[in-house]
Amino acid sequence: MGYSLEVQQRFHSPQRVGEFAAGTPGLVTGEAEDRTLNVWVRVQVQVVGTVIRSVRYRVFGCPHMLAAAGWVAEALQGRESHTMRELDVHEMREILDAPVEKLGKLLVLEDALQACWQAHFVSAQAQKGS
Amino acid sequence: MGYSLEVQQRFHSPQRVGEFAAGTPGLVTGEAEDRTLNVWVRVQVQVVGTVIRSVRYRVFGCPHMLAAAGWVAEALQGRESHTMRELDVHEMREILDAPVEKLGKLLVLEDALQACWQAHFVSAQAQKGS
Amino acid sequence: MTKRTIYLDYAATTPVDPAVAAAMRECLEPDGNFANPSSSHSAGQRALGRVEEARAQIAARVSAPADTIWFTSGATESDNLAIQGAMLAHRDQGRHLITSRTEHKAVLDTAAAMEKQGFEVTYLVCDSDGLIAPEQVAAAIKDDTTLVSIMHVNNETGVVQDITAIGECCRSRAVLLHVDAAQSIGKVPVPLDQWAADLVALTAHKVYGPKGIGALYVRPGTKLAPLMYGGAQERGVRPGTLATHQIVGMGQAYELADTDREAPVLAAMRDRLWAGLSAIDGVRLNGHPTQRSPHVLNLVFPGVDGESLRLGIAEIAVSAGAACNATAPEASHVLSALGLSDTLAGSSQRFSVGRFTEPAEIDYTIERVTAEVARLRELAGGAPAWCTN
Amino acid sequence: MTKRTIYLDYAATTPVDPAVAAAMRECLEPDGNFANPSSSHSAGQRALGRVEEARAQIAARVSAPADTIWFTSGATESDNLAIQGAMLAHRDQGRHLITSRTEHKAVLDTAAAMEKQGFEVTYLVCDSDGLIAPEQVAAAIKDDTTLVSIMHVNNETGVVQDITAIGECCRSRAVLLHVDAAQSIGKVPVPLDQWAADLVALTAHKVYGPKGIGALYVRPGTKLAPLMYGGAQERGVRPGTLATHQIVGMGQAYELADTDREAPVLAAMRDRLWAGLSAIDGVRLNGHPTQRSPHVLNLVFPGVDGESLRLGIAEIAVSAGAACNATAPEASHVLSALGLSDTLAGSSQRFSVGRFTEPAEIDYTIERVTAEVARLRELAGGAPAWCTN
Ligand SMILES: Cc1ncc(COP(=O)(O)O)c(C=O)c1O
Ligand SMILES: Cc1ncc(COP(=O)(O)O)c(C=O)c1O
Repeated sequence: MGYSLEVQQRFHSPQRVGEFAAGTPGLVTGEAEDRTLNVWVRVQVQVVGTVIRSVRYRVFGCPHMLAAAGWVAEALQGRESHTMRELDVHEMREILDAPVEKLGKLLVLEDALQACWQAHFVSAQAQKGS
Repeated sequence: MGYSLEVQQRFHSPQRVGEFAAGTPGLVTGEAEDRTLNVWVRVQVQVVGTVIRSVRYRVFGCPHMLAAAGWVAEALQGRESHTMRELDVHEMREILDAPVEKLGKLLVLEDALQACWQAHFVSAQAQKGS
Repeated sequence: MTKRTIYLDYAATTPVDPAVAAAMRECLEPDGNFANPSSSHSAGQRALGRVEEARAQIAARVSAPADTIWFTSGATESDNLAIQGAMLAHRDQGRHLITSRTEHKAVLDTAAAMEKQGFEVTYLVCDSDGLIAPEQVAAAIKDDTTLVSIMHVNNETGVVQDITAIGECCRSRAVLLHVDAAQSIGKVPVPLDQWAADLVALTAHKVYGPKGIGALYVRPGTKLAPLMYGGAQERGVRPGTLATHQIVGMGQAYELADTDREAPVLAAMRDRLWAGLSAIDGVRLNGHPTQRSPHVLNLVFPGVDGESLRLGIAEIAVSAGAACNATAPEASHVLSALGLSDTLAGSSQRFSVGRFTEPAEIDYTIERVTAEVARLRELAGGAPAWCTN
Repeated sequence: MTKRTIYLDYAATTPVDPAVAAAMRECLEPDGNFANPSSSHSAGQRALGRVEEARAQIAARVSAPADTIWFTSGATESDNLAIQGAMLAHRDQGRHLITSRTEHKAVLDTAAAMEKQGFEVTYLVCDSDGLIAPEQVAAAIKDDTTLVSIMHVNNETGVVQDITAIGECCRSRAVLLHVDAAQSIGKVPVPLDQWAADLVALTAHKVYGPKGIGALYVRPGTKLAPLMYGGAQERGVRPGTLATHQIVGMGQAYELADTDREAPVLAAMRDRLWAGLSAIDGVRLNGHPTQRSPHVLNLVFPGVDGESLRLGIAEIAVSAGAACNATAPEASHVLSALGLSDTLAGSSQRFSVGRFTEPAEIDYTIERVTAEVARLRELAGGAPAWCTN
């Protein structure tokens, strides 16, 4: 299988891997998996006000999945928080030049981000309420 | 197809080809053919007393057939006349190292010799009678 | 003249062109392109790249898209895959196959096997020049006809069928057409963009490529049942590890096979040979005098047994007809179809010229054949008329 | 360490041995042995001589008479010819086929095709070491069983089946036995004079011969229906122009493949690799620990996605399992049959060593795999338990 330079570079030199220190403010975590596709991902997003300050992740899966997680972590940084739920997996697949069979795996990443958004939304509501 | 040295030598340098001069004494001629096998042969045998003095032939056919005719012509020379009808085609096939598929063709040569014998027998009877 | 064999049997097989051998050699070296083209590692992907390059070279030579070319072990397999594959895949729609009496055994024996399996086969009969009229094809097509299989260049006589017209007959009746073009490449154009052909059998070893590799052109959408199973190679229709060196060799051979440049040279050699041999008493040409490939000259020498003539000129490699029939004693089915008697078929010789044929070889051949024909006729003096009819 | 690829995928295919390439080259030269072995002229007969010499070399390597070796385009075709050929030829006597779940796709897909044609197939299930007990074969044989098809050396795990005992079960019940021995030559002896096998599939490209050529051993008297028709080559069971250079290459490769000499060297390389990699936390061997071929080491690295590991060590050519499945996303059917979860099957790697493997390559591989496994596990820190089960 051929991998695009984008995938190779992100695979071999991943950025933003790991977790934030416990107690970091504005932190939301989303996790998703698909056992039949052998992928699992956990994403942590730090939101300050309405802006994503930084992202961390852990991932188990194929090179495209690893690269995708790194790409998303970089892409979200500095963006409005609602971009979390607006990930365009088709665009991402194009950027990574991933084969169409990989789409299912990339959707798991979308799920994790949706989970982050949900957590963020809940906590934002809670803050409003308090 | 591989040809034995015996066949190659007789094929390339045939001896005793042709006919005896008309009127040669003691001459008998036998002819045989098999159109389905693409062979024809004509043998002339000169018998003096009870001995074959010399043989001539013409032949149309495959290399084995050509070699066989030459071999027979040489083999009969100087033999008792009855050897004409005693050709052992199996022995000849072995000497020439011909494949078994060629046996049918060699039998045509036997036919021609039988015809010679018949002609010889008739003329010998006629001579006795006269 | 030198002692080495003069090779005038290019229709049986050709030597590998040095440029083809060089391309193959790269795959046969320890650090060469040896990996399995189906492997996902980079060595495998490099090998796959060479396979796809070769596929494109072959496709370009026959004016077809690259993804219509599927690799096989040769034209025999391609013919089998085309005929068995199409007949079996369409068995519920129709069970009638049309072919001709002058096809190669790879087609005829496959057709006979289909008959044994309950399919119906019509064998068209060519005229005395070896040609099938397109109208014969049209007339034979029935409602349940699935496939017509007609060869392009005949391997024994060199006669070229009018595939363009035959294709139109098939297309207008929505019948599939398979063409055995094993002899064509480099000799007669194979313009698949102009032919209404659905399946075309190709091989490498008749055009200075290696033996044991061929291809089947499959028009997109043509349904085929596979002959073999196992592995996803060639989209599952032809499994088995792809033989990179063989495929690279075929690609290179097809790239080199420039019909425009080579055909006139071959025709000149063939014509030189014919000009010389036509002086022999009674010699006749088998097959159509002009609608023919430039590389084959099939002649009958009445009154001369073919096997004896071949031994007489043993330093010149020629053949009776198809090489694969060399050990079979029967008369050529192709020459019989042209109306020759078994005797005359047995007195026929196929001379076929190629890229490495030299004028001096032709001249030597003329001299030797002329002499040997005379010698053998002399040996058979007084033979009955049937020997020459 | 150098930049060039380290090749540890000898089970997928091997480079051609220089001595094999040299033998082949002679047939690829303009004045070489290029003629059609079916031609009756002397050039053809010389080519035939080389073909027969190669047949004898191959036969000698497997302790069989030369006339039991029939050339094909590879083990895929041999498996197909054996299974389709035997089942179709005996269809009136029996319609039951026995095989196993860990066979190569060339056998499994052919078995599935036979099922579609109305034959009945029993798929034996191996134990967790990958072994089929001879008693399982005996128990599965029915009155209408025609053929048992069990492989010798498994291509993914290297596990070796007890063909001697399985053969006795078949022989005592008068059932035919086909053995896929594509991986065996040069690694594990194939003593056909001791096996009760009727059909055995062989290939050249797993043992430093060329790709695209193989053979089927056919015990005299075994009835087979051909897959293809046309021409009298290989006694009509496998038509098509014989590829002299390929056959000569296979012959030379088999001549060189001295198991007694090579197997211990391979085993030492494999053991060195296993000794180094067994230090990795949780690593496990797939397949029987001792009843195995010396050239294959199939390991599972729990918690490490196989595709990612392969990219991580991209300068080392290894494969997940069978090369022909490289583009298929499903888990290996062989590892599943051993009881591995899809996840663990996906975390498995096949390392296979060969004639040109050097200790330094093994050591580099150990270092790199160890580092990359650690890196990928770090990346997946906190992953749920199913990722490692
Ligand atoms: C017209 C024709 N078809 C098919 C074949 C078979 O080709 P191959 O030898 O590649 O199987 C040949 C030559 O052998 C041929 O001349
Ligand atoms: C066990 C086994 N059987 C069959 C085959 C198919 O062999 P070939 O590539 O020669 O068709 C292979 C390898 O590809 C194999 O490993």
